[in-house]
Parts: sequence; C-alpha cells; structure tokens
Amino acid sequence: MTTAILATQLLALTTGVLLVTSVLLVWQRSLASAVRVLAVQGGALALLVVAIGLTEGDAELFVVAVVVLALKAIAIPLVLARAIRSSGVEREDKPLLNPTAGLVIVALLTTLAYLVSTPIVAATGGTGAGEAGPAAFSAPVGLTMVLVGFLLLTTRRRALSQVVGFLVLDNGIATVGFLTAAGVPLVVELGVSLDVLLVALILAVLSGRMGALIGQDPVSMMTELRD
Amino acid sequence: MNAAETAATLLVLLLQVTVMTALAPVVAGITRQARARVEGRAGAGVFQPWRDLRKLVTKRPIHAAGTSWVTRVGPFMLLASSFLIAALIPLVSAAPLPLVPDDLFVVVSVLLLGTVALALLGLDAGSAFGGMGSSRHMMIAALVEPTVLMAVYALSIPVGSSTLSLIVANRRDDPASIASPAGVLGVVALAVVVLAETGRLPVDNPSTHLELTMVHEAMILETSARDLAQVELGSWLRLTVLLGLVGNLVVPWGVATDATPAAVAIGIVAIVVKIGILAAVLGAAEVGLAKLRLFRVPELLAGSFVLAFLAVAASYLVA
Amino acid sequence: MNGVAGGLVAQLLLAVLAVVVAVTTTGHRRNLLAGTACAALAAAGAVTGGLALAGRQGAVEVPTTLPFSPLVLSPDRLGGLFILVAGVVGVAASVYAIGYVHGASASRSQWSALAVFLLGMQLVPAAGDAITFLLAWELMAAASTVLVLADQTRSPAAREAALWYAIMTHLSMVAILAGFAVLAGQTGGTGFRVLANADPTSPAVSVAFGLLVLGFASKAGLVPLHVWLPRAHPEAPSHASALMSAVMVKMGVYGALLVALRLLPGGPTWWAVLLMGLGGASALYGILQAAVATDIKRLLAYSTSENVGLMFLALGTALLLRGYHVPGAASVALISCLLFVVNHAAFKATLFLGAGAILHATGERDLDRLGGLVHRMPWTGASFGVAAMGAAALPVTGAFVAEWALLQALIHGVRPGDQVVAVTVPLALAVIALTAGLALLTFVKAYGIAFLARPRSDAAAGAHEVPTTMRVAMGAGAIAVVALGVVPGPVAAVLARSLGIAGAQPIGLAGLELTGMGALLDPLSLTILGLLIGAPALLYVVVLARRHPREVAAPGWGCGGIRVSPRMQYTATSYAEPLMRVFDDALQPTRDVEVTTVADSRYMAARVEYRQRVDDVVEVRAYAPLVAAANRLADRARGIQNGSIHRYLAFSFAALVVVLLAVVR
Amino acid sequence: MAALLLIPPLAALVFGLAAAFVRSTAVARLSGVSTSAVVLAAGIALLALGKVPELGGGLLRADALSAFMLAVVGAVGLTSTWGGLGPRDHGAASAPTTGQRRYAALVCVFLGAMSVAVSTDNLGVLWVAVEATTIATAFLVGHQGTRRSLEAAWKYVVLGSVGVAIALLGVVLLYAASRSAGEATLSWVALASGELQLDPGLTKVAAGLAVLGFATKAGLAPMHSWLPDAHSQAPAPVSGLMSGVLLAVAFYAILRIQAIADMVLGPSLMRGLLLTAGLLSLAVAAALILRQRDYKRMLAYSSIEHMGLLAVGAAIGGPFAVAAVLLHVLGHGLAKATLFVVAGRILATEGSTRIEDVRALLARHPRMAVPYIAGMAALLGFPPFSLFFSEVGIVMAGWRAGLGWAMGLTLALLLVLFAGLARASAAMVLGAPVSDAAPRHPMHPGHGSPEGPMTPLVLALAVTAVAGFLSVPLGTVLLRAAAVLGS
Repeated sequence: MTTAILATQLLALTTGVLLVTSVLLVWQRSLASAVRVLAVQGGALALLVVAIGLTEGDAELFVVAVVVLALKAIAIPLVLARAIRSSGVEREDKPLLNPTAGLVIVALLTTLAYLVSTPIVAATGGTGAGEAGPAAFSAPVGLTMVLVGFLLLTTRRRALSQVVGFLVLDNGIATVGFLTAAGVPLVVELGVSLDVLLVALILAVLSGRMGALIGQDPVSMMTELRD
Repeated sequence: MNAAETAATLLVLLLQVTVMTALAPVVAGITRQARARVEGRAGAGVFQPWRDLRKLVTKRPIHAAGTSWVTRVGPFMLLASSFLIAALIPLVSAAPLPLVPDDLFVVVSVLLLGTVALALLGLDAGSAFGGMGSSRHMMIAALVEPTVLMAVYALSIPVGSSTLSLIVANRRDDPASIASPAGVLGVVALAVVVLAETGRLPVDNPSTHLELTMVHEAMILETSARDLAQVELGSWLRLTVLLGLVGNLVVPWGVATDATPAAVAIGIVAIVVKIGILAAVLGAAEVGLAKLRLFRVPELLAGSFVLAFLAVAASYLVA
Repeated sequence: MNGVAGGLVAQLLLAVLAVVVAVTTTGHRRNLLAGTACAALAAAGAVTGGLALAGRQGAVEVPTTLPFSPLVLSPDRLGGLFILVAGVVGVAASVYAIGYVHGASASRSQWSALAVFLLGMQLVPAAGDAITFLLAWELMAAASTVLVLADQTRSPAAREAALWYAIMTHLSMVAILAGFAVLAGQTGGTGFRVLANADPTSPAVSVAFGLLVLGFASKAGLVPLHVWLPRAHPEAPSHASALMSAVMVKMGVYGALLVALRLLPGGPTWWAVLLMGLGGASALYGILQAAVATDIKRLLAYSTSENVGLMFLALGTALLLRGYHVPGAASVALISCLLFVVNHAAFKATLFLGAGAILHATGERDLDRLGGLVHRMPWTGASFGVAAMGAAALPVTGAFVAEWALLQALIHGVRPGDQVVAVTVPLALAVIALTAGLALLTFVKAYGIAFLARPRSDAAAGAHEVPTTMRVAMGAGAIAVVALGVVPGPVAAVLARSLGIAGAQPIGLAGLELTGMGALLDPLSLTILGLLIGAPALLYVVVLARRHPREVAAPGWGCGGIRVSPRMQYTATSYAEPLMRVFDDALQPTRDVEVTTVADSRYMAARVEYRQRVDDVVEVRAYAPLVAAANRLADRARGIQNGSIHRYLAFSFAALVVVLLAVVR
Repeated sequence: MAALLLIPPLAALVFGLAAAFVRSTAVARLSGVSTSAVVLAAGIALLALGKVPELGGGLLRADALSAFMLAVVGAVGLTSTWGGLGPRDHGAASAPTTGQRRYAALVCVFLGAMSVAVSTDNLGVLWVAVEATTIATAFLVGHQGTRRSLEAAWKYVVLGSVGVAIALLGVVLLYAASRSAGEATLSWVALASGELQLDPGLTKVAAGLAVLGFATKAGLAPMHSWLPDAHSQAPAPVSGLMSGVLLAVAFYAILRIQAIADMVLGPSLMRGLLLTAGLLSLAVAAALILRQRDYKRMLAYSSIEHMGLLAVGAAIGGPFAVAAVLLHVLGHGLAKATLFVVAGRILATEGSTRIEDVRALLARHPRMAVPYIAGMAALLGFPPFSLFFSEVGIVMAGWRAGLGWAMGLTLALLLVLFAGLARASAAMVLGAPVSDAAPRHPMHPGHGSPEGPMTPLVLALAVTAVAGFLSVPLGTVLLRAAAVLGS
C-alpha cells in the first residue's frame, strides 16, 4: 500500500523532472550545464524505472534501473563532458532558433504530444499500475521529450548539442517504453542501451575529429556535400 | 465483252490516238494563229508547227557534254506518255478497253510520268537554266496535284466512280449535273489545272525568249532536232487531249458509245470541232493575259483548289 | 513442334550463333561469317513469317519468374506478314552489310547488335501477349540504339542522335506498357486473347487506346513524335537505317493494327479521326521537310515519316468507314494500308541502301556536293532510280497501286449528309494529293541532283561502283519494287487474306480488282497498251537515229558564256528554293547573306555568301522549351540537397509531425 | 538444421575477429568475401530446406522471406566485396595497416548485423540489428578520413540514428499494444498472426512511427537526405553493400511492419504512407538526377528511385506485387553493387567523381565501360535483365489494384529518370579519347585500384539476366516469401 503511494509519488516527481529538464535544455545555452541537466534527466529516468518496478513488483526492472543509471546518468554525460573540454566549445551561441521562440514551439509540441497520446493512453491505461494508473497517463511526457529532442537536433549548431538532442530523444523513447509497457524485454533493453552508448561514442569521436579538421562550429560549416 | 468487240475498241483507240497526234500541231498552230490575228498580225498559218516538226526530224541532234540516258530516252518517254493519255481519255469514243479502264487517277499518274521525264531532261544537261526550269516545273506540278485530284474527286462523286467514260456518259444522260454547282466548279478547277499543266499563260509563257522567265522552254534549251520534235509533239498532244477532255466534260454530246463507223465518224468530227474552238478561244484569251510572277502562281492554284474543294462540299450537300 | 514453332526456335538459335560468330571472329572474316549468319537468321524469319502468313499455327512458350501467364510466341497471319517483311529486308540488309561495313561499323558490338536487332524485329509481330511484345520491343530498341552509335567516337551528332532516339523510344515503351497495363487491369490478363475482352466503349479503354497510339506513333515516327527519326537514320550505318526505316517503324504500324483490329475493334469515331489526323499531319510535314532537305539520308528519313503517315491515314479511314458501315471501302482502305507497308519496305530499303552506296563511294551525304553519279555508278543509279519512282508513287510501281487503292476507298466511302465523313474524307484526299505532288518533286530532286548533271565536288567526280554484295542487295530491292507494282492482284489478295477480309482479287494479267466498287487496275495491260501505241513512234525514232547519229557539243547554253562551271548548276538547295518560298511560314528557314565588298568601293562585292538552314519547327518550338524547362526545374530542385544537416533534419521532423497528425486522425 | 541460423552471425563474428587481430593481408582481404559466401550459402540452404527453423524463442527464425533476404545479402555482399578486391600486389605485401584491418572487420560486422536483422522473429532484435548496421557503417563511410567523408559520416549517423530511434518508439508502442492485449511480445509471428486483439488506435500510431523510422534507413524521401552523401563518400564496396542490401534490409523491416498493420487496420494506412513516400522518392530522384554532376551521387539517387519503386510496389500489395518487389530487390541489389564497384574503379583511374571529368570510357577503358553499360541497362529495365520483369509486374499489378493514377505518375517519373541517367551515362561512356589520357585530378589515397576481378561482375549481371526466366526455383521461392507476408 505504502509502496503504491510511494510509487505514484515517485512517478509524478520523476515525470515532472523529465519534462522540466527537457524544457531547460531548450532554454539552456552553455554546453557544460546542458550536459549536467542531461545527467539529471538520466537519473530521473532511472528513478522512474524504480517507481515502475515498485508498482509492477518486477525485480528485473531494478536491474534495468541500474543499467539506465550507469549509462544515462553517468557514462554518457562523462563522455560528453570530456568531448566538450577537448573541443573547447562551451557555448551554443546564435542557435537557429532564439530561446523564446524555442520555448513557444516546445509548448506547441507538448500539446501535439498530448494529442497523439490519447490512443496510447486509451489502450494502455488499464495496465499502467494496477488501476488506470498514473503511469500511462504520463506517457505524453515521453512523447514530448522525443519531440523536444528532435527540435534540439534541428535547431542546434554545435555538434555536441546535437548529440544532447539525440540523447533527449532517446530518453523520451525509453520513458514512453517504461510508462506504457514497463520497458521492453531485458535482452532488447540491453541491446538498445549498448547501441545508444555506441552511437553516443561515435558521435563524440566524430565531432572531435571534425573539430580538429574543420574547426569551430563544424556542423553548419558542413555543406561541402551538396548538389 | 468478246474478242471481236475488244479488237474493235482497240482499233477505235488507235484511230483516236492517230487523229489526236495529227491534230496536236494544228492545235498549237490554231492558238498561235488566233493570237496573231487578235494582235493584228498575219500569222504563220495553222500548219506552221507541222512544218517545224518536219524540219526538226531531218536535223542532226546535238547534246551537251556529260549528259546521260535521260537525254536520249526522256523525250520519247514524254511522247509515249502523251500517246497513252490520248488513248485512255474518252475523246472520240467512250467505250473503254476491258482491262484498261480510263480511270482518271491512272490518267493523272501517266501525265505525271511525262512531267517527270521532262523535269529530268531539264536537269540532265547540267546547265543553270535547265535546273531552274525543272525546279519551277516540279513546284507547279506538285501544287497542281491536289487540285487535279480534288477536281477528279468532285467529278467522280455523282457517278460513284473515277472512270472517265462513265463520268462523261453520266453527264450526257443527265445534263442537269453539268450545270450543277459541283459540276461547274469541278470543270472550272480542271480547266485552270490544264492551263498550268500544259504551261500556258498565265502560268508560263510559251512564246518567251527571256531565259529567266522560262519554265517549259528552259528545260528544253539543250534538246535539239528529233529530241526537240518529240518533246514539242508530246507537249502539244497533252494540250490537245486535255482540251478535248474539258470539251467532252462541258459538252458531252457526240462522243461515240460503240464502234460503228458512223458513230466513230461523228465522234471524230465532234471532238475536232470542240478542240478547235477551245484552242482558238485559248489563243485569243491569252492576248489579254500577262504571265504571273512565279510566286503568285501558288495563289492561282490555291484558288482553283478552293473551287474544287467547294465542288466536293457541294456534291456532298446535294448528292 | 511444327513449322512455325520450329522457325521461331531456329531464329533464337541463329541469333545466338550470329552473336557468337561476331564476337569470336575478326577482320574481314567476321564480316563474311557474321553477315551470313545474320542473313540466315533473317531468312529463318522470312520462312516463319511465310508459314504464319499461310495460316499455319504454332507457338513457343517461355516461362517467367513472376506469375505472369508464360511468354507466348504465336504469330497470326497479320504478324506473319510483318515477320516476312522483316525477314526479307533483313536478308538484303545483311548481305549488303557484308560489303558495306568497315571500321567502326564492322566491330563486334555492331554485328552482334545487328543480330539482336533482327531477332527483336522478327519477334515483335510473333508475340502472343503483352509482356512478350514489350520484351521483343525493348530488344529491338536497345539493339538499334547500339547501331545508331556505330560512329560515336568520331561523330558527336551520332551521340546526340542516339540520346534522342533512346529517350523517344523509351517514351514509346512506357506509353505502350501503360496502355497494356490499363487493358490488363480491365480484363485481368496479359494475353492478347484476354486483352481483346476489354469493352472499347468504356473511358478507361479509351485512355488505353490513347496511350498505345502515343507509344506506337512515337516508334513509327509520326509528327510530332518524329524528332528522333531525322537524327537517327542519317547517323546509323546505311544497312541499319534501311532496317530501321523499312521495318522497325513498321512495327509501330503493326502495333496500331494490332490494337485497332485485334484488341479493340469497334471503338468510338474519334479514334479513327485521331489516327487520320496524326497520319495526315505527318504525311504533309514529313514530305515538306523531305522536299527541302539536302542531306540525302535526312531526306529519306523524313519521307519515311510521310509514308508512315499515309499508312495511319489509311488505317484511320478504314476505321472511320467501318464505323459508318461501309465495309467494302473500309476493307480497301485496310488493304491499301498494308500495300503501303509492303511497298514502302521495298523502296525505302533500296533507297537507303543506295544512299549507303553513295556514302561508300563518295563519303558524301550532302546532295549539294553530288552529281553525275549515273555514269560512275550505273548499278546504284539504276536501283536508286527505280526505287525513287516507287517513292514518288509513279506507275508501274507498287506504291502507285497502294495510293490508287486508298483514293478509290475514299471515293467509294462517300456517305452523303454525314458531317464527319464530309469533312474528313475531302481533307484526307487533299492531304494525299499534296503529299503525292511533293513526293514527286522530292524524288526527282533526289535522283536528278545526285545522279544526273555534272559532279559538284571532286568526291563525286572520283566515285566508284560498289562491291558485288551491295549491288546484289540493291538490285533485288529494285526488282521487288517493280514486281510488287506489276502483279498487284495476287499481292493484294494475300494481304486481304492476312486480315481475313474480302475486297481485293486478281484480274486479267495479275491485275487488281477492288470487288464491290467496280474499280480495276492492271499495270501489265496498261504497259502493253502503252508499248503497242508507242511502238510506231519508237520505230520511227530508231530509224532517225540510224540516219542522223548524235554528236556531242560544248557545254550547254550559258547565255553566250563559254565556260560554264559545275558550280553554276542548280543544287538541291536551289532546286527546292521556290517551294521553300511558298511554304516559308510552315518551314521557317533561317537565312543569312554575307556580302564582303572590295576595299575601295562598297558597291563592288568581292564575294557574296548565302547560308540557309531549315530546322525542324516542331523540335524548335515544342521540344527545346520542354527540355529547357525541365533543366531549370532540376536546377532549382538542387535546393533540396543544399548540404545543411539542419534542413535535412527539418525534413525528417516535418515528416514525423505529419505522420503523427495523420495517425491520430 | 536450426544451427543453420547461427552460421551467418557466427561466421561474421569469427572472420571479423580474425580480420581485426590476425596481422595477415590475406585474411584482411578475404574475410569479407568469405563471410558473404557463407551467408549466401546459408540462405540458399535454408531456401532449399524449405522449413522454418527457430532458435532461442524466436530470437533467430528464418521463414522463406528471411531466407530469401539472407541469400540476397550474401549474393550482393559477395559481388561488392569480391569485386572490391584490388589486385594482390596492390596493397603492401607486408602486414595490413590498422585502417585496413578495422575496415575488413567492420565489413564483417556489417554483414553479420544485416543477416541477423533479416533472420530474427523479434522486432526488438531486428531494431537492434538495424541500428548496429548504422554503427558498423559509420566508420566505413568515414573511412577516408577526409573532411568530406567525415561530413558524410556525421550526417549519416545523426539522421540515421534519429530515424531508427523513431522506429524504436514504434516498436516499443507495438510492445505496449501487445501487452495491453494480454500477452506482452515482440514476436512478429505472434503480432502478425491476428490472434492478439491489438488496439487499432495504438497500433496505428506504432506502425506509423515504425515505418517512418525504418523508411529513413531505407532511404525513402523525405528522410533520404543522408543517402547521397554517405553512398558517394563510402569506399566502393561499402557503397555497393549499403545501396544494394542495407536499404533493402530496412525495407524488409517495413514489409514486416506492414503485415502487422494490415492485419489489424486493413491496408489503407500503409498504402497511403508507402505510396506517398514512394512517389515522393521517385520525384526527388528524378529532379536531382536530371542535372546530376557526380556519378556516385547519381547512383545513390538511382537507389532512392528504386526504393521508391519498391515502396509503390509494397503499397499495391498482393502476392503478385510483393513477388515483383522481391525480385526487384534481388535485381537491383546485384546491378547496383556491380555499378558501384565499377564506379570505384573509374574513380581510381580518373581521380574524380565529377561526370564531366570522365570521358570516352568505352574507347579508353572498355573493361570498365562494358560492365558499366550492362549494369546501367539492367538498372534502366532493359530485358533480359530481371528488373524489366519486376517493373512491368509492379505496373501491371498497380493498375489491376486500381492505382492507375499512381502508376501513370510512376511511369512518367521513370521516363524522366531514364532521360537523366541515359544523358549522364552517354556523357561518360561515349566519345573520342582526348589527347591527355592522364587523370585531371591527383589520385586520392584509398580509392582502391582501377584493376579488379571481372568474374564477380559477370556473375552478378548473368544472374540478373537469367533471374527473370526462372519460374522454378526462383518463382516458387518468391511466391512462398510473399505468402509469408500473408498477402
């Protein structure tokens, strides 16, 4: 009983944090702090998994939680931080979208997310946590994160802030997964996590090389390949 | 149609050809004489062309270097084609041979054989004027073609056949069709075409001596003696025969329908008279005409084409 | 396995053999062996066609991976006729090629392409279903493209021509595929027997008809889809252009016949009018361009588009009259269509082979630089002359018979009071007439300028007669031209049987009688009559000739000028000049006169230079703008791919949002 | 029997490790070839056996469709890797450099990932494998290490991973749907069987997202943007593999998703999405090929074109169309691989990928020009190559399915594409050899060698040529594979 209440509290808390962090990232300009925010988001995600584990009473999920924590809250942020330091770029100056407009768009995207989630919630609502639990109802948060991540990717000039965007997007997907289906089978989960890690690594490496080869602000300089 | 009749028809045809051949130079003479008289000259008499021919055949042909078989054979081709037309068209008698009906399309195509022979003759000598005449000649021929066929078409619709003898017979049996708009327009168009085909004014001036205005004359500049004689006779024969055709279309009476001597005799007289009158009229009329600029000729032909087309349209509406 | 099937298989095997021979042998031996193999392949085709024309049935089936109905080769009588034509011309062309090819045109690829080309042309009319038809069609297209490219290393024109040709022929393929697909969609099958179940009155089928006509018209070189023809024919080696012009474009006609008679009989009237319009336009435009052309092969190419136009005109007339229940006249129109097909194959093949001989002997295609060849190339001159008579539809060639039959059909197809007929038939007649007249001028020019008069260039002056194989091929062609004209009766009877219709039967000395309209034409009797009448005069002329032999004089009359140089002669350009002026608006030639005066007086011209070029109006007015527009569009489209990853991401993002909205609805 | 399923991934693993750690030129050269050969053999064996082996609860499972795709992967892989081998003396006879070894190893991993992707029943695993191909190819694209190749790699990874991530979202939602339907599973068999009562609304969202994601990897417009860059910058064999099969593998995923969606929702949704994407791809390809200046990019766009055609075919649906689509996958894979290999050799001789720098190939380098022409003819759908049949089949099926307007549009675009490809190819192949036969541009490093074995090219083209006439065994296989998709 108490665990159930605890779980619902935790759910509410974590989903809130996830949403806020995403919005922060849109507003945020300093890369370093962006990575910190990202780490926080990873932690929140891990907590979310724990919460769902409690509601589901499913031990496997705690393992997953550990994995998520290790990966999204620690490993990847570290990689990114190192990359930032080596690249020497610490601010996302003049993004393609000024923060205000960005935030407005975020609002729009959120509404879109809620719109889209209606069938999801309707279908999975029964299975979130016993009764029509809060889990499924907060599925829109995950979708919002996906869309926000995409927005970041599309509007950021810095290679690394694009990586951040990608990771937010990925977190969003994970969130949706956990909220609607208590996560995918462990095998798949591990594979996915591995892939994400590798992609993050590759992107970090590539951005490093590009920084070395092309210099500051490589992403928007990269228009050699064109028709 | 049994063998005897076929033989008789054949005889009549040969007679017709002979008569026309004899008549052809005279027709040329008549036109010149009529012209001379209208212009107030005495004229050389209607038999002068015959005398010219007789003189030509006794001469020795000379031809330019580098000429080919065309120069040798061409004149005869022209003459032969004229002979054939003279045989095909119902002038004296309207009784065709069983296997060689006087189909107007065939007649036209044989006519074209002669035209081509003449054009090649003009090109063969390799002189500037020959080519010029040939080119103009062919252009006119090309533009005449539609009018001819359209006129033929107009004439054949009421009969439902392009066989001349039937057309003539039909017009004789039903004089109304002569005066019918289709009939009139068709004949007029045909008449214009005949002028163009035979190189008369206003399309071509047969009596010019200025090379640059020549069409027919330019092509035969290089021919001489018997070659010239053949060409001239051939052209005159054409004129004669076509005049005869027009005559028979306008006044289809007197044409023999069978091979009896009497009918044939009447036929001969009738046709000679018709052609004679037409020739005289033609000669007299040419006095009042000036040669058109070469590039006005298409307009004339277009005009006659329109007439023929109207004739067709009319025949659709009335028939 | 009966005769037809055996013949089909034999063709496949011989084609393989020919390719193998062409690839393995070298040098002059290759020409001999490969040429023989190709001739054998074509002969096999001719035999197969003959059997099929005689009514023998036979089929070869080939499996396919996809669950189509298996590919069927089973020629009917009509198909047999076209196979026969293809085979006969193929034999002539192959024999000719043995002596003709040299250098680039004697390469492995060229000989192999020739074999495949022959095979393709002989398989198209044998196809029993849409897929097979398209397959053979594409073989034909690909191989002929290779043939056009024979001289590609040296002539940029050949490359350009091949590109135009490839694109236009692919257009035809695409259109035909679409048309068949529509029919297949209607009937649920690809076999011709199944496709024939489509209901001609439904709009979908009308669409199919339009597409198919588009495809076949572009292959047949009808205006305005003819643009490839005057480019490809001159550039291809002459035996190839002979095949393309005499046979390949006929496949377009075959397709039209297939659609109009076998697949979709009894369509609405406007189908007929469409065909007549296309045909008439091509006939006029083609012959006009031919009349003013100076490149002899270009001239022949345009005249091809004229003749095909006449064929479509005849077909359209037949459909129209059939629609108005004038079966007799309709059959005659159809027969005249096939007469055109056969005769055009004969004379156009001969003409192209002749042009090739001229090219071979002088290296010139430009009439303005030829002349006097009749003395140096008597064989070529004779064959070309006879074929030219055929092209001008003069008696006693077969083309004249075809034209005569068509005119008869028009006369007897009169239905008083009906507007459509009252408008179309006279127009058709006028078109045919003008075409005939211009054709006369065109071929008098072609023969007269090239073979008569005095040589206009050293190349022409130094010409030599061509090897035996070439002469044999041309001679055979010339004989065919006359033979078809002298015995039109049996020929027409066979053609009528190939269509399963009455309306023509032999009469008199192999003459042709159009039953049911009391019209008959017996060229042989006509000739005899002519000789009979001409005999006395001839006799007299001969007597005169013995009495006064000819003597050669100095050059011809030059207004008293003594030295008359060959450059004073009329050229092809000047020969067509009056016509050019008459049709100035239709042809829109570009002329420029350049006068350079002597230094001290601007009234005394040192030299005057006159240049005149006739571009294809259709190409300039219709195609050039199209191509330009497409290029502009493509250049603008580059913006899609401007290299900015943000733009790319934006595309994906937009797609995501759109899909989300789509799935939520 | 079921062990057959393990062979391809294991082979990839073994040869990959060998290539990575054994310092031998021979191993580095032949690892890719051997892997492809094994995959091909396994695929054919599975087809021949005709059963449906399963392993690890559907982690690995090969029905006829999977087996066919496995065979295609093997065949195209063989063509690309074997054709990509330079002459033996070319690479230094000493131990291969790190770069060479990494390259060889990654190729093996790439092949392995693809074979796993096509031979699993678990959508999750399928996703992981597809993403793995991205990871493997990222470095292969960036192999040259030049600025351009880095740029291409970056765009490829970012756009590719994002797209595939969206696909993951779709898969996850499908899982959710199955869970709410009572039995949480990612097994395609279970999902497509129709026994689970999947919620239509949710399935709709899930399928839409999944298709969108995999379409990115399949190079369908408007998510195609990464493709021309990646294909033009990757070394020739890799371009051949990516263009020939990677796209097809992603498309295979779409086919699987489509089967599920059609089962739950009926064909309308997928038909709409695929038709839009397909026609859009054809249009984009047509627009950008018409004035293309770079022949590798031209080939890449032609891949987009053919993917579009496949999408249209899939949209039509039905056994006939699907069979045609699969045949097209085979034909396009082989022809395109051949062309990319040839393109690599051309690049090595001319030192430039600009069309205007390549002239008179036929006269100067017939050994490159002839296979190029043949491959291009196959790509343009000339008989006897099988693409002729598959294109005709798709068009016919489309009209029968009442999609005449789409087919008309498709054919029109195909005509434009023909014009563009023909123009460019003619410019490269034809003409007279210019006086200076030397390449106008300095040779870049690592462009491979102008020489190379002809056998794989000849084999590939020969297979493409006869593939249209094999009602047995190929025809039956195609029908079996189509039957798997329940159509």
